[in-house]
Amino acid sequence: MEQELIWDLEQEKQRIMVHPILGRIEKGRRVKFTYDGREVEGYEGEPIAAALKAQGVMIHRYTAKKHSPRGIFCAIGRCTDCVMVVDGEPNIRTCITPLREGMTVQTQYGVSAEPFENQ
Amino acid sequence: MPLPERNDMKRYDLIVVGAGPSGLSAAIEASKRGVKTIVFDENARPGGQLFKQIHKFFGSKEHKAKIRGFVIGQQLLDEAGKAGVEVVLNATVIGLYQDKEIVVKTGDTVHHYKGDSIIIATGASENMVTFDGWTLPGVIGAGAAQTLMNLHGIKPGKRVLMLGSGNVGLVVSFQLMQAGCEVAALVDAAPEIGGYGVHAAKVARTGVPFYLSHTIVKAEGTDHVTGVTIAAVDDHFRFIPGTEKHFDVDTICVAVGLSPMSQLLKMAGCRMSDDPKRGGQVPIIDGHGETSIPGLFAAGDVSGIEEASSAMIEGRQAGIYAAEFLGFISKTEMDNGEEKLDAALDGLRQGMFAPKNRGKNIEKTEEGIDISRNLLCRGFIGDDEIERFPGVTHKAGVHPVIECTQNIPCNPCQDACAMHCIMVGKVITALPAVDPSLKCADCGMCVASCSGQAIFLVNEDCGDGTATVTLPYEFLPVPDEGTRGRALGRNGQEVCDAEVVKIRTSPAYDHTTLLTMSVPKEFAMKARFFKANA
Amino acid sequence: MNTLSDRSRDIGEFVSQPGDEMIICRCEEITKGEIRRAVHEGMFTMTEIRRYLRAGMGLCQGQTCSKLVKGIVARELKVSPADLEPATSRVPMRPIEMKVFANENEDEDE
Amino acid sequence: MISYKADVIIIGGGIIGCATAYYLAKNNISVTVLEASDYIGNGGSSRNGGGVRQSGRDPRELPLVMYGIRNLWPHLSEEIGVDTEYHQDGNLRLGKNVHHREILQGLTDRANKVGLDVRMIDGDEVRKIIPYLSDEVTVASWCPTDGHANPLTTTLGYYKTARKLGARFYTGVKVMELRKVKGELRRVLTDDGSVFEADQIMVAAGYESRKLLGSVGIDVPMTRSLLEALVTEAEPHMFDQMLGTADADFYGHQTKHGSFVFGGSSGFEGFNKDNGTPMTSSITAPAICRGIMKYFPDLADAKIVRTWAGWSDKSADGVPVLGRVEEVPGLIVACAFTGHGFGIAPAIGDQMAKLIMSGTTDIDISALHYDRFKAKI
Repeated sequence: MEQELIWDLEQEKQRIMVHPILGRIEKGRRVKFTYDGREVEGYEGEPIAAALKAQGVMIHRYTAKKHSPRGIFCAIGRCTDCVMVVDGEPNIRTCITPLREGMTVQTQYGVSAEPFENQ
Repeated sequence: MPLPERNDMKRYDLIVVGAGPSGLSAAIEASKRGVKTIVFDENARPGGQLFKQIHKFFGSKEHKAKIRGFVIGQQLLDEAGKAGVEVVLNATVIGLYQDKEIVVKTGDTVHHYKGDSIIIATGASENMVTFDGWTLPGVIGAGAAQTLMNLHGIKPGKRVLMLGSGNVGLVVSFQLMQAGCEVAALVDAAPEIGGYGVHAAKVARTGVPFYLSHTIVKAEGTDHVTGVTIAAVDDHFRFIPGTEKHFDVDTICVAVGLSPMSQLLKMAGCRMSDDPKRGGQVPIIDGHGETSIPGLFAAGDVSGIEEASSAMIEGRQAGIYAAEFLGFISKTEMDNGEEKLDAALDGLRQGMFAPKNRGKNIEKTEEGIDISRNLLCRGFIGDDEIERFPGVTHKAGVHPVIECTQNIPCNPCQDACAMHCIMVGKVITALPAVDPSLKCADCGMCVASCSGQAIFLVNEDCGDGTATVTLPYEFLPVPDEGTRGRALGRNGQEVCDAEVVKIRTSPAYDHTTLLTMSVPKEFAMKARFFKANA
Repeated sequence: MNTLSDRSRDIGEFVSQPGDEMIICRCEEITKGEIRRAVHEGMFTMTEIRRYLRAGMGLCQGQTCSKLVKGIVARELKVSPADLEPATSRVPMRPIEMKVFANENEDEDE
Repeated sequence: MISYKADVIIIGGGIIGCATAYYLAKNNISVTVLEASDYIGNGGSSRNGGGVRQSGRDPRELPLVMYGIRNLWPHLSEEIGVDTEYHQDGNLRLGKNVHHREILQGLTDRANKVGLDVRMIDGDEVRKIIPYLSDEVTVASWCPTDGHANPLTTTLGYYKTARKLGARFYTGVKVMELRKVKGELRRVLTDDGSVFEADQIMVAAGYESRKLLGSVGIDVPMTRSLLEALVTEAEPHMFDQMLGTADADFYGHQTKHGSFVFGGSSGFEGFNKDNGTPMTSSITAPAICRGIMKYFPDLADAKIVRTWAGWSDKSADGVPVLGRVEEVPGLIVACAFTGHGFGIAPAIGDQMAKLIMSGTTDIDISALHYDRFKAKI
């Protein structure tokens, strides 16, 4: 069972390169997108949340009332805890929204991309 | 009166909502009988839970036993394709209205469809349990972990604590290790393991500690999970002071049961009942899966939580019932179709974990053997208990040792042994017995075919003071032959030094590597896992 | 009349307990204490709790919290959860943009 | 067969019944409220668009709602111990063409005649108040003292406080019949054989009132229509006004929570069917969305999280039936609010309690008397 790693970027440690049962995990094209203003990369078609998790991103939003951090919880589009502002639209469920080239993904503060202090 | 300008409503003989195991199976059986069928599924890929289940299924050959979930999913897709079933993906059914009308969102459009009959097969979603810090990023459902690993190829975390010892908690713990994550512990407030003993055993022997009668006190971390504290609970589930234990983890998986996603049925006005045995809010259905609304059926987990295998059979039945309801087949044709499926379904609903036995305190196996208490309370069979089971025999040379001690409907091991050393018999919940008089060919097929990874090939005395133990190994990296390390016992503790003497892989083993290690012969009946030296 | 009919039924005064601060409805950030207090203020059913506190009215429409809320309300009323009515479910099953919900073009056959 | 005694029995646990119960209990009157469904405020009270408005109302009911907005709404939150989320930031009724202008002008003139400050404004003025409105809006009627509130918390607030003051509420109790004793209305018979007795009995059960009143020979001519509404996800704050349109394609407001609640119509309200409980039809929500987007292009991306339906008790002449029924001493009637019973409810509760306690009301309600329905010629 050969075990060749495609690439070894430090922040990609969260990705499973070769799985003992599923073998090599095929991915779409590698694409660029922006996360909170920074340019990052992921694979086209994988959920936005997966691309972010590969970068070690855990916090997707801060809640409206208590400003508490939230992230992936159900990963199947039910609990809406993983919502972020995508291309300017808030409350987008990132665990089921496929990543596209050039998407702008922003941490959501309450219901907007503006941090609480300037809301 | 402004009449909305909308031309004809698209109408189908049968609409199936959900392209998972039960939905696809229903569509197949109906289409095979001439019913014009369309299936809608909100996900990008069909197959529902099947494509997240990478373990080999239980049951008998007709239940597709020893085949991995996602392979069954693919087979189901091929079968649906051949049967001419139209499957529409990324199609969210946002409403089930009166007159069996649904509104489906695809892309940025909504479409109205009506079905002369509708089968709801929307499955289940995960239950939640609250503890201090449960809303922190890093606390996820076990199903969520499965989705991330097996569907998206992402590790849910580096070091994980699993809460819940039902089949999902056990299976996902194993899958976390397969994905390269470390499982710090498996915790459950219940005093006994909820899932299959074999699933627990294959986790325990890798060294994962089990903490039953424990639950989470607090998930630590300000922005995301950085640790967790558990503590023992009394039989009223109250914490016992002084029993706190801390683990440094970045992820907590919650596997505390599933609830049927029966909202569409409730919305349509079906009579519902809140049945804890079935997992919560379920439609009241007759023997045919028909709800209180004629022509509206429910199949699979949405009408009662069971395994994917039963969901597929229920789906096939619902497809046949719908075909009869629509007049495509006669009542007698329906009944003939049913017999085989009823028997198959009934076959699955036997044994210690059958719905009818839920909550019962089972002391002895069907064979009258005391069950392994240690397995239930600590996740592994005690050294003093293993000898009393029919799968454990002793003889010179290599022979199978089957550590399968609970009556579950499963018999692939019987068919795997060409030399007929292994016997389950007609009742597939019987414990597999080994006939020591027959010669074992050391082919390894039984080890690879066991869905519960409970079969080992042991040569208790190679003549030079050593013994060999061949075990199923489904992790990466696979150690090379000659690798030195430690052998772990059923309880995951190190028992002795060990050396890998043989590694066998073969398509017939379906991604289960057979690892043979040499150990001092006195540990032949203790050494059950291998850990290479760091 | 069932056990929940008489809204003057004595269920005792609201007494705060440890754990009242626990968030139960994750979308609307409703705590266990708020739910318990509402029961003692007369909200004996899931529907009244939802309308009074918004628990179950958030983006996920109660899919995550309704079972938890039901357990808390049942315990406070000293009845079994099965005695409480199920959370109502309504269209849409998932949040849907207004422009999509409005876009019923039935003509193109995909 | 159990028998219960109270000073007053109110049939119907909606906002009208709960408000009346509150204003009675506040004055130590023992009152029992009987609700047929399992939930308090389960009818129109929790399904309406939350408008607290005067503009657009029939002059016969305008004095009551003006009284409520002047005297009751402003301090209602403190009084009933909930956040009613009452906003008095005005009501805009929007129009786009000459036809709409005529409708709005008619409503404005009618209201001015009874002293309501409401006036016509043009598109630019409208967009000064709400910049998000589309340029196609050319005219609106503007009533600065109108507003909106949260019907759910307000209804349950009245219930909570009345209950705390000793009012008794029974849910899941269906009243089958009213019964006179020696010429005066005394008894209420329920579906499980119980009998409730009181000196005065108020019927506030929406459309169901018609059948009940029939059991003592009184008929309120009303039909029912199934109205539908929807609510969006929470959005950043956009505006505080209550909205409606000349064409009645939609009405609603943005709540304190940030979500938008909008009602609207498919044109089939009088013909919709349900399956035992109010249920939406598959064509209405899309129609409401189209209606909203014509006026609010910016809301196109707002996600709908829920839609619902509710029966409205439509009276023959569009205004409620209110007050004493002389032929049946002891009977008080308060029903047929025709879809706009929320904003007026505090005033109704206050005045019906006064009527029950003293036999008189501060506001003249004779125009809403039960026997006003005459043949057209």
